[in-house]
Amino acid sequence: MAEWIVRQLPALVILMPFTAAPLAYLLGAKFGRPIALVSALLSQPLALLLAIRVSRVGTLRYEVGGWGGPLGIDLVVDGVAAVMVLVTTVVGLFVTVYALGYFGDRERYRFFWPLWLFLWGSLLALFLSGDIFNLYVCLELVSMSAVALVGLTLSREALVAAMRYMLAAILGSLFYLLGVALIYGAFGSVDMQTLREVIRGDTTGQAALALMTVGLVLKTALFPLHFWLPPAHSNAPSPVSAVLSALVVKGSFYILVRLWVDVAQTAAFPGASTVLGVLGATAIFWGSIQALRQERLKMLVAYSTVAQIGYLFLMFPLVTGGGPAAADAWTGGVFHAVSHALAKSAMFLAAGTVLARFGHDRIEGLGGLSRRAPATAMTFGLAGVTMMGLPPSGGFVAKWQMIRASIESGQWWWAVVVVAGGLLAAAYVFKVLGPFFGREPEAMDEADLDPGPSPWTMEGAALALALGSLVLGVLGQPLLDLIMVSAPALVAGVTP
Amino acid sequence: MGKVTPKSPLPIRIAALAICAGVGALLSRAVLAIPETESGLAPLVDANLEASGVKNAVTAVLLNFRGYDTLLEIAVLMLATIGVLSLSVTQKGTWDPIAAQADPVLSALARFLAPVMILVSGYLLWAGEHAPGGAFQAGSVVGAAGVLLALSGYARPAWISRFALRAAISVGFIVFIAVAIGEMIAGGLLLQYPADLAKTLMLLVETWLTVSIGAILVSLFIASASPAEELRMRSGGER
Amino acid sequence: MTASGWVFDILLVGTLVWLAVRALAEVKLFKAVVLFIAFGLLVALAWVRLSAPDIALAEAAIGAGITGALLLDAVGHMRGRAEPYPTSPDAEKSSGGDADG
Amino acid sequence: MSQTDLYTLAGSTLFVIGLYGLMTRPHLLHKVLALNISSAGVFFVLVGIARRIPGTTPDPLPHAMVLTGIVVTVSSTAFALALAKRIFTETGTAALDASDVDVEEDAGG
Amino acid sequence: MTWETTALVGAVGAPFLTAVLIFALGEHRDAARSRINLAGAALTVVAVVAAAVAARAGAPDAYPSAGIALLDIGFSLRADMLGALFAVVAGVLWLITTVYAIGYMSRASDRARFFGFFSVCVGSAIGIALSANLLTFFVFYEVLTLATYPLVIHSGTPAALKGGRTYLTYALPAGGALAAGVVWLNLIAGPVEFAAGGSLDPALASTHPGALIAIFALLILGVGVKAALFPLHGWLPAAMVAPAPVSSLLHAVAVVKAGVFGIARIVLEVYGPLGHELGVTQVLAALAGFTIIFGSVRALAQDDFKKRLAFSTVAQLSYITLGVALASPIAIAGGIAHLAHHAAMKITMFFTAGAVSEEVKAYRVSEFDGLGRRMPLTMTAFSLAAIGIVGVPPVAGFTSKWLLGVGSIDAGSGWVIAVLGISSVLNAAYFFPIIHRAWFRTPKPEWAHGPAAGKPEGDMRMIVPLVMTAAIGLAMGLLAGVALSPASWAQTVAAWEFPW
Repeated sequence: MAEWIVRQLPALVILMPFTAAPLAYLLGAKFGRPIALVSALLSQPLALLLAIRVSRVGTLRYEVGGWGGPLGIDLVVDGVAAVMVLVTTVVGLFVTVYALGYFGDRERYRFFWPLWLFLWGSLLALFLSGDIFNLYVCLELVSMSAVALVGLTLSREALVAAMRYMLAAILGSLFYLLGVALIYGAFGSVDMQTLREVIRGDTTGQAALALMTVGLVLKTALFPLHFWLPPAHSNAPSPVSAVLSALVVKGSFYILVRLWVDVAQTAAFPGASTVLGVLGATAIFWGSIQALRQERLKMLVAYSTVAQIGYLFLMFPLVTGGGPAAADAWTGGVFHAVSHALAKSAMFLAAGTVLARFGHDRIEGLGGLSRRAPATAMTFGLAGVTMMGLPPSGGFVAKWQMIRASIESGQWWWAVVVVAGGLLAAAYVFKVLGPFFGREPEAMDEADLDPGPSPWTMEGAALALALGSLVLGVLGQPLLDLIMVSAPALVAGVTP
Repeated sequence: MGKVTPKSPLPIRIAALAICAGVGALLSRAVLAIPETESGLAPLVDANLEASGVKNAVTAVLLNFRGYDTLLEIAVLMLATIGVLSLSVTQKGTWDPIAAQADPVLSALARFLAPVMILVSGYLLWAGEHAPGGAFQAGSVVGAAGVLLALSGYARPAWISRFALRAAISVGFIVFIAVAIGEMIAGGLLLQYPADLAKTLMLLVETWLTVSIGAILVSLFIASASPAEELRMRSGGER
Repeated sequence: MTASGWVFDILLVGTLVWLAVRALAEVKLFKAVVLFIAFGLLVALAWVRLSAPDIALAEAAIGAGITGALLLDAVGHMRGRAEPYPTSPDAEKSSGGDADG
Repeated sequence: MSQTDLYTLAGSTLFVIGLYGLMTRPHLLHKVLALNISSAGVFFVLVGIARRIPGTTPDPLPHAMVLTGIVVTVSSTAFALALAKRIFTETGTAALDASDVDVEEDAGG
Repeated sequence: MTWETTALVGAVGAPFLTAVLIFALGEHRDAARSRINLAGAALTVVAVVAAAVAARAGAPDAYPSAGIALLDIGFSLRADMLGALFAVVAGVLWLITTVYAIGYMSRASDRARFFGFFSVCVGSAIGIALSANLLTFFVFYEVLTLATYPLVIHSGTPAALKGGRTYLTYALPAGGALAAGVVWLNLIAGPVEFAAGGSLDPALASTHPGALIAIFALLILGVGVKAALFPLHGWLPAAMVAPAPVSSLLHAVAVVKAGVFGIARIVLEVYGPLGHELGVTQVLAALAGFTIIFGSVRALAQDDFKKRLAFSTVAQLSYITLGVALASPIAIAGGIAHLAHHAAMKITMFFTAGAVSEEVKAYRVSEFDGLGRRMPLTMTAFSLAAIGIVGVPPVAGFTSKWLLGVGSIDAGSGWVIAVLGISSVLNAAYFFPIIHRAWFRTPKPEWAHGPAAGKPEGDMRMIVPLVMTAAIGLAMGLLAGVALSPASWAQTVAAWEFPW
């Protein structure tokens, strides 16, 4: 049995939510809730086991259908994949627990459960896929479930936001699929491992990478293609916002990184990585400044996501040169994705608690929140530490590595961007924290409406995620090591 | 009441034109540069066709070599259905409201065509093993038949409960997953068909897929189709 | 490939492009959808030309059939309350003939 | 110029036409049409590629991909249309941007 | 784990654990919170004293340590003698302050938040004291930055929020500079552990002189804010909006001393002789000298009592900076000793400010006429502390100034004598008028007969602590020659810090 589990581990990880999802739909909301919880709980040991297994033996390759690439589809679990699965599973659990309290048994949200389980499974499938066409299907699954979840509230804003998101997502997928078509045409395979050997930066190869990059950048919402993100992430129900910002944008980014760093090894475009870096830096500034200008908490948090996505893209110029700088940029980038996932989901869940309790999320109306909802205020503050990149937080470890990579590779200006971005983040985090610690608003209407504390599961789940992002800053070393397990050749310093 | 202007402002159109020109140039250059010598995976598919259990290469790819894609694809279909249901005004996913729009000519045609289409889909399902066809084509035809029936005013038969409809929508995916897990339990990997059972299992999966695809396509239409009653009610209460 | 084959292919491709442009340029949504359905049917024909009968079958049923039905229903829904682009009869007259190409 | 070239070029053209339509046509229904046309363009590229070696049977892999793509496209289309209709029901317009509405109102009013 | 490492980890862990328990208890369980807080503080005192004992036993090269892997440096603690001194000061004063704060905050709101973050601050300060390397130091340093913010803005008034913003505007960019400096140094020199006499390879001075100077600037910029080094001092007076216990323990001891302690670590235990060779410590000394005069002059002009104390702190902190920047073991000993001495004296003064404002609502120096009659114990303690700061023997301040003066001659920097002299005159000029007013001016009628009959002069939970700290300050001066006094301790440390 144990041996069987170990052998089937990659498939089991994916099958868990994918089995639960249709059941949650078939059996309806009454059973959907327990099914989701059981699936979330059972996923934990599986993901943990997967991570342990990878750290012990290196890359796991699972040949779906027994054919093996390039004919069949392989699931590939290397260090970074295991890390992404782990973070998805952990965030997933807490979001599930939170959602149980948040949606209650309201009939209107009964579709949340199957949609969320499908999204969960799709993300795992995406992180484990070693086949660029299979990734297209995964992308579509992720987008479709994400869009459906955004629209769940059926408010006008949410519907329009979902539509905008949908159109951007489909267009992104089409760009990506075009790239896949060109790659298959020119290099005869869609299996990443095979492609790594044969892909070249010729006309078709370059065009394919360019198209796929545009598509994925659109889906990741990198500046200036971020237009769809703030409305979608801020108008979605809060557990959904949490998942979108924490995990969904990371999905397309993950594919981008796989393509560039792992498959094409950035050889195809010497200059393009700088372009991505510059766009990332612009995103940091633009997103932060927009966040500062927001009056609604969820909008602020959503723009913060736009900014934080920017950091991910600083990885590209830093990784291009190889060497120790590449390794630092790699761990820094992935670690940023992980800690941002925990912290941002915590923030959105905290915002959701506020919204659910007070019926609004206007920042100026939330004065004295630390008195009325101390756990939620604390959650926001702790998550803010990661946003700012201050120790002890996962964000700090990530930024440490990025600054290191910048200096190592002689591109010190990225270090300036990282530090300045942290300060801007501080500005928008404290724009919220200040009032939280301050006095109650003059007009106490909100307080009068205050129906009392939220279920402890909601506040607890959010706080747990925030604490998680903090713990990463001190106990993050095992994760840093895992990220480097079977890292791409460019990063690991192995000459291909 | 708002109106939608048919055109975007000129600057947007110019920018769009520039973007499209760039993408078009990049794309045309790239497709013309695709070498005519790269044979891709076709030889590999041919070499393994025997072992796949079916004779139609496309079916072999869809159900066996890349069966995992197909599994996820069914999930996409299910997701779309759930999404559409979550958006529908009634959120019930029933067939009833369409009946209001019955049309005698259409309904006569439907009464004749629907059984024929079901037969055709059965043929397509069976033929997919060695000739063009398969679950998707068969399912689409079932779906088309269902849509036709719905359009011509046939209400949901009373014996189809809401649960049964949900079951029809999800059965394809569930059977697919069950088969996949069964194969794992039997000692293989995910979706690794045992050689002697490959054909049978694939037909089993395809059959249920056909049912689901049909049900999903009909549901997509029905759930999304605006109930006439609802429409009348809403057009009365203008904003 | 034969010369007639070429002529057919080029005509087919040309018609496809023309239909695509027309469908997007057409201001009256019903017409646009009808043009699109025609486009879908010709796409199915093109799959036959490209020796892809599997796809042709699916395209005819799904691409043109189901998608067409869905689109028509959507047009109907929006008609149920208002004309697609212009929302009043006068407005339709003023912009109805404007084919944006 | 081969048949592959003809169809892949046609596919590219269709993709770009769809892209242009998506960017410039405000009506949601038009945007959905545009995406469908773009999808068809991508499928042409794929099926064209399947025939890139003259005189052989077409490569089944792109065919399978296109079949998957068609199913995905109809799913997204159905969902997008459902969204568009719901937006129309809720807001009385079928555009993303409220400004698109105002422009016409001024012109038509 | 040996008892040494247990003490080490316990010293840092106890305050954080206390904080967690306080947060978990919530707002309304005052008695339980007080008990836990006092128990936590007492436990911390035991732990830091034990750690100090262990440090002394292990000195100079077998200090107890504990750590985990993090990045390429490691997150590690070490109880050396320099760190133990600061840790003991912070721990002992925390226990006293806790008693004071329970009294002071008895009618305030948000007590759970207050005491929770207070404990976090103390834990970070002790963590800073016991950090084994720059990474660990930086981690605790930034935790301290953040945990101080809710305390500064505790009252929630617009003025408090503004003070908090000012504080962050200084502290956060400084953190960025510190981070950049630490990463950069780490890249050039490899993992940098603190070591007496400096840990950098002397060869680096010739291979990377420019980088080392830039890194030094970044690091000092980082810690200089908390050390209130001119021109980075602006936040300190603004932060006086905080409640008195915060000003007392944090703005006289934990936070600001964390800054100067950081300077000491960087100058003495990272750069060592390289600092002098590169010429950066001389610049630092000059800056410190200027800050001393500047702070004192500014203090003169303040009527607001707490602001006057704050500017005095600005000046006094630079004594410590000046001491460690001078290339002489005696001056270094003076600087380190002043870290403890100033703590005891200044906390007494801030306690006084809080007690006075709570009891008689006097906030300005000009309102202090005859206060000595009304609050005799309080003003006696204050006077004692003020005399010490001015540098009159036998109170502690004299000892450190004496060491500094001798050390400056030893280091060949005679100008420091002048600075010390001018500063002492200025100290006298801004403190003696307060003493004069309190004791020799005519009191308000209601103060003339002392506290109401049968009542103490104020909440005893506030009076007893300030008397205790004043006594400690006096004892530090009187017993400076005794082996375990801060002054002797500092001289022992300085001997290792300056082997060159």
